[in-house]
Amino acid sequence: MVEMKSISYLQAVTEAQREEMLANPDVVIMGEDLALYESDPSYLQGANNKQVWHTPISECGFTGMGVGAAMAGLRPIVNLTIASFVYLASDPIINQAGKLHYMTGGQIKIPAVFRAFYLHQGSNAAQHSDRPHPMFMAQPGLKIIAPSTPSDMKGLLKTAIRDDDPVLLFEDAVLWAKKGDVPDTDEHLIPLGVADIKRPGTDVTIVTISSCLYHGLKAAEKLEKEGISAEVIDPRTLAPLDFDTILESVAKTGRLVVVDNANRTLSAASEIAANVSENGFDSLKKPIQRVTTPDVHIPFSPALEEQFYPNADKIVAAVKRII
Amino acid sequence: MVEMKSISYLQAVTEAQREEMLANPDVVIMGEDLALYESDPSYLQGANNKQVWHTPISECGFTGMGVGAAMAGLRPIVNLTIASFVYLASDPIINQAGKLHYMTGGQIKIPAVFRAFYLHQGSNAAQHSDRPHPMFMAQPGLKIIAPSTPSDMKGLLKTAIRDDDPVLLFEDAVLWAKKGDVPDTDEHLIPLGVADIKRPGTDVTIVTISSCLYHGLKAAEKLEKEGISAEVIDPRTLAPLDFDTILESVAKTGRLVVVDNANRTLSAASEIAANVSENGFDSLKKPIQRVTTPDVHIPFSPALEEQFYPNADKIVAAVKRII
Amino acid sequence: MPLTTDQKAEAYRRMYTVRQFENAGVQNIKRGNIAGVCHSSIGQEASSVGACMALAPDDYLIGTHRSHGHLIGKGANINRLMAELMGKETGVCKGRGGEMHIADASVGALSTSGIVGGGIPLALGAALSAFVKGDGKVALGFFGDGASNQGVFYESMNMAAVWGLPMIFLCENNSVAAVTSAENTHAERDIAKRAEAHGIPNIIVDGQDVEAVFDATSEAVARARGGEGPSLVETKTHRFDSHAAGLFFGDHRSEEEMRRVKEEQDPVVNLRQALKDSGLDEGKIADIEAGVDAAIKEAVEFGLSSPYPDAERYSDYMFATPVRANYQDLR
Amino acid sequence: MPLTTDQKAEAYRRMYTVRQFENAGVQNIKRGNIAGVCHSSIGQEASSVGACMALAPDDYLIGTHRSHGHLIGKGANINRLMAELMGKETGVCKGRGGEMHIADASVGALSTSGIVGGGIPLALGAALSAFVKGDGKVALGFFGDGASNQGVFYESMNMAAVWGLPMIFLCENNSVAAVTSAENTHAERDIAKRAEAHGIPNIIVDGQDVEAVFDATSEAVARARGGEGPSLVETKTHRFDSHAAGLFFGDHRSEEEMRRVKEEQDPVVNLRQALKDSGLDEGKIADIEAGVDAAIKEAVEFGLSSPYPDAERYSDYMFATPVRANYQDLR
Ligand SMILES: Cc1ncc(C[n+]2csc(CCOP(=O)(O)OP(=O)(O)O)c2C)c(N)n1
Ligand SMILES: Cc1ncc(C[n+]2csc(CCOP(=O)(O)OP(=O)(O)O)c2C)c(N)n1
Ligand SMILES: [Mg+2]
Ligand SMILES: [Mg+2]
Repeated sequence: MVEMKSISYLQAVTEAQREEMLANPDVVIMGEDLALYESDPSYLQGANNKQVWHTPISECGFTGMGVGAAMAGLRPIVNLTIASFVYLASDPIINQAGKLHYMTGGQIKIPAVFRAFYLHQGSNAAQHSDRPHPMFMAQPGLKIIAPSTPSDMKGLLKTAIRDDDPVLLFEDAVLWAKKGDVPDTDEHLIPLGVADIKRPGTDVTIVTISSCLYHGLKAAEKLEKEGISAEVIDPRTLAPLDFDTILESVAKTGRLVVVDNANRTLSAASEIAANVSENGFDSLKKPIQRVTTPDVHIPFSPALEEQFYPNADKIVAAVKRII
Repeated sequence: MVEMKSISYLQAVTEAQREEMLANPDVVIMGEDLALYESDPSYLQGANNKQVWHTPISECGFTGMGVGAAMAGLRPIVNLTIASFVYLASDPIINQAGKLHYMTGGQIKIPAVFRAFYLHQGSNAAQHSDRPHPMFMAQPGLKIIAPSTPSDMKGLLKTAIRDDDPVLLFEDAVLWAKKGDVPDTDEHLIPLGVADIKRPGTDVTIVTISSCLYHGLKAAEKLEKEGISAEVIDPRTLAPLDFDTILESVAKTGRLVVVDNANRTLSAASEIAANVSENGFDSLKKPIQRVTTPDVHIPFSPALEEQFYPNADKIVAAVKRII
Repeated sequence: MPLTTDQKAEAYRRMYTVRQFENAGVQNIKRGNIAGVCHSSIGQEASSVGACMALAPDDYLIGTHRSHGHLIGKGANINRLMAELMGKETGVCKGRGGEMHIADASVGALSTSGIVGGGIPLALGAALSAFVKGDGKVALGFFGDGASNQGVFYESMNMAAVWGLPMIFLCENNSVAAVTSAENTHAERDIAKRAEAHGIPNIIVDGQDVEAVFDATSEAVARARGGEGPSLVETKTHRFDSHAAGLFFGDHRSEEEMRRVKEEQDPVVNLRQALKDSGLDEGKIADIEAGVDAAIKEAVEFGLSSPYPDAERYSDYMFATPVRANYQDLR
Repeated sequence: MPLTTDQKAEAYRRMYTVRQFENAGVQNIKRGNIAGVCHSSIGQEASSVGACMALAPDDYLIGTHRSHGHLIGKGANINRLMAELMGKETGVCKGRGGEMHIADASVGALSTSGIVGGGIPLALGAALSAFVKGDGKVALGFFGDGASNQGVFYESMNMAAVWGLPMIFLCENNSVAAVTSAENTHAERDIAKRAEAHGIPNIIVDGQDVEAVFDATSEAVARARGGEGPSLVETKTHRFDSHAAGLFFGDHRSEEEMRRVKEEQDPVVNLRQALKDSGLDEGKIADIEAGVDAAIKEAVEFGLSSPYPDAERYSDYMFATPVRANYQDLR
């Protein structure tokens, strides 16, 4: 059996990248200030390291370059750093990376990974705090992962790097220091598109996106004390979304709370709610509850920001509204 | 009483812009190949016309310019032409236009309109056929209109140009030649955020986005012949969305079909479904049905494309699934 | 380095093919055999073919919305190209891409961008790949004067220059973008100047002269292949027709002006004359033309007689490795 | 045109204010009175203040993530600025914007962009407004060497040049972007060169010399106000501290190098000396400093004693004209 070791979420990112780069010279990484976004950046160093490209501040250009490199046989990891900057790079991701396999009738593959992290929380204010995964979920042709644990991060990111389609990785910077057990092997791979039931339960289904998992688990503990058994599901992959696992759970519990740090309107929570209201309606005993941030920009002032995000109490309250 | 006159949908755009430009020298228009997107471009002509800016192909730059011009007292109409190009301009729209009123604590207003049209249908293929309104609905701070009739177009666009916040206008090029009656006055204004019940009914609510209205109306006619009374609602404004009118209708009918030309995942239809499943659950007798394009790129070949979009038959079928 | 007579004849064959392919495209738009529009490159054949002939077969090429000539110049199969314009399953992109979005990976033509300017950083990426793999390839990115106003053009030039990537920026400057004159959108009309700011070797050539284009591009290719980094070649050229057949856009250029340009600066006619002047006999030229005419006729027939894609296969090629098919819902 | 002694004294007052404001900011980060980080502009005071002093009070200014000095240079109220850094309701942006996103419309400082490069086209738009309205204003957009690699910079230069808009592109080139040296990201280190490609008048000046910056910017402003269109001014300057206090980013610049730069090229110290050399007596200088010190102390106290925004007012300012409030849902 494979040994386990405890590493942080950011370490999982670094290990996945480093291992895949060592294993395959076609894996290259590009972006600004790369060293800042690694648990240990030493593997990026070395002059003439053709696997590492420290780019100018040219998000649209270097993302397009990553797409072109993928078309020509490399496996680039394009680090867009803070997720609020993805809009600048959205054209090459959406119009080129996402579409070219289809538009070329399958001639061209785009095995690229686009990294971006949520920098919400901590007074980073509106131009640095977006959680824009929904806008990419709305775009066909993209795969999207949003892991919540070191193990999921490492396993999914390694799979993503080896995948022949464009994959977006949304990291939650809140989790960077979070530790967890990860199988101690270079072949720890988790398939895309498979949700994980992080805690089984019978009375209510709580689906959590990214770091919201921990609020969901805490809420489940609180609810347990009151005799309510919550099942906590982390989709892990946002595109394609594993609705089967969610619908199965709702078939059992009849109640659904979806938790997402995105703004409410057209959040991942919205899509899950829409899908279940369409395909799981007959199981539903009560209205679906979305727990999200409001449709308001993230304010700078800590006095205002604190209340914005989902937390265990809000989830408990949502569950109680439908129990 | 105000006389009516029959004009086309594109004429409504042109009239709204021309009237507002004549009435207010601060209203300026900017974009590429402007003359192509007017029913009669003559009003744009004249050397030294400081209200008209024929821009280079620099979507990000001239959109940012429009935002800055709005911050400094103009009321720009930024024509991004084909909606598939909005990604290039998404950073200034989302990070600047949408956020600066909030981020400056109300010091700065951004009275700008961003025009874009859907060029789906007619073999324009994946890089020219997007219907990307959902990605902007997911962004706080933006108002969005998507009118379906000449009257709604003129009234909403004029309101938008006079509005002190950034407004996105999504035109449906399929409707450009469509004629309809419009009040013959320079003061035809329709408030933002108010849905219109295009056809009253009692058995099922059909909410349609933009040109889908006409499919909805045709479906309603077909259904009527079978004794099913459909209420057809056009939200007209996508942000903020008038959920009150939709929820009221569903309270009456207990059944909801939402029709949107966007890709299914995180379409406007998804948000409406999510909201109703949350706030109108007790009225719902049957699962909500979304009728959308699939999560697939728009193919070039007419043989493939034809089947992609919502139409009356698909709506009728959706209604029958829940009647 | 002057072209040999054989090379010139080959250039003529390709240019004449482009010309007749475009003519056939426009004709089949009118006949309703092609859905959408046709962005003809008539007038620009010397620029497209001259640049492509400077490339090796497996060098990379990224094109634009006006790329029939680029792909033909690079050696793409015209049957499959024509079938693509007609939206057929036998099309080079299986009918999924269409007229504006062709690609033929078998000749290194990785993609053409319907998003103006969007292809430039893709070509840069292909150059990066060649550099990383050390496989000796170079990448050539075509773009127009209109596209040169997109920020990614500068971003790409800067990166190409910083890293010395084997990239050729090939600007086909026909002075017009859709219906807009470059006069109104370019502070400086010479795009080559913009390469200066990044220290990139650049040259302006007569885009109606295939030899001039070939020479300049060959030098750029040699620099790229020799590890000397990127270059920019600007071809001053003329688009003879309107923006696209099937649309009805006029532009600022007068009929008078266009008549003169077509008369004096037709690259196909002029090369034909040059071939004769250099001693190639009329019969050889006529043979080339007859061969091309037959090939075009065959291409049109191939396209017309090919089947459309099966409507049920609409979601094929969404992913190289599909995971689960949430998206398959047409109801 | 040399600055008068009075102007120099005023420049010193502003530069010393910037210095002490930044010091106070960093200190209050350490004390936990400011959430987030502080992008100090220490070392760049001559550049910021010299440029701003060339502007009229109602000219437009758009800043960057490092804009405390720009706003102070333009005359913003430092109490409200400091309160903004502290996230207080009395802040110039009511605590909503914060350290990186300040604005003071009352002095023409319309916004500062946390998106690197994003402010450049906004400044262009302000220049367009001045041009359309014919109100005689000009717009100045600050940006860094890092930002100069964003495509919108070029797009904006081209448009400014095509239309002759009254815009000053003010590049503060401190040779570093976050932790990345410009050496690795710029094919050509002189940003001014990039203006050439668009025919825009440009100049490189010593950014540690407030007079040089003021002169160059004044000329650019005169051109803009006189209808002669845009200019670019590049100030070669030095960021003394790390990217931002509160983060712990090192960069490539050695301690040794930074010690020397600070010793030889401190714009505040050097201007102080120049003032003395030009005959202003030590007492006058001390008075200025005492006045500033007191004002900074007051600003900090004002910030500390001000209330935080009322948590319930979190959605205020979402819209200038709110329509319906779907968004008010914190549950
Ligand atoms: C990003 C983007 N903006 C606008 C368009 C619409 N458009 C298509 S072709 C074209 C003109 C392009 O001009 P140029 O680059 O000079 O190429 P040419 O057509 O002359 O070959 C425009 C504006 C587009 N396809 N993509
Ligand atoms: C679009 C974007 N990309 C990246 C960043 C992260 N970032 C913030 S400041 C900075 C460096 C900017 O360098 P420069 O423009 O030279 O300004 P300086 O910090 O030197 O004043 C970077 C990369 C950002 N804020 N926005
Ligand atoms: Mg052109
Ligand atoms: Mg810098």
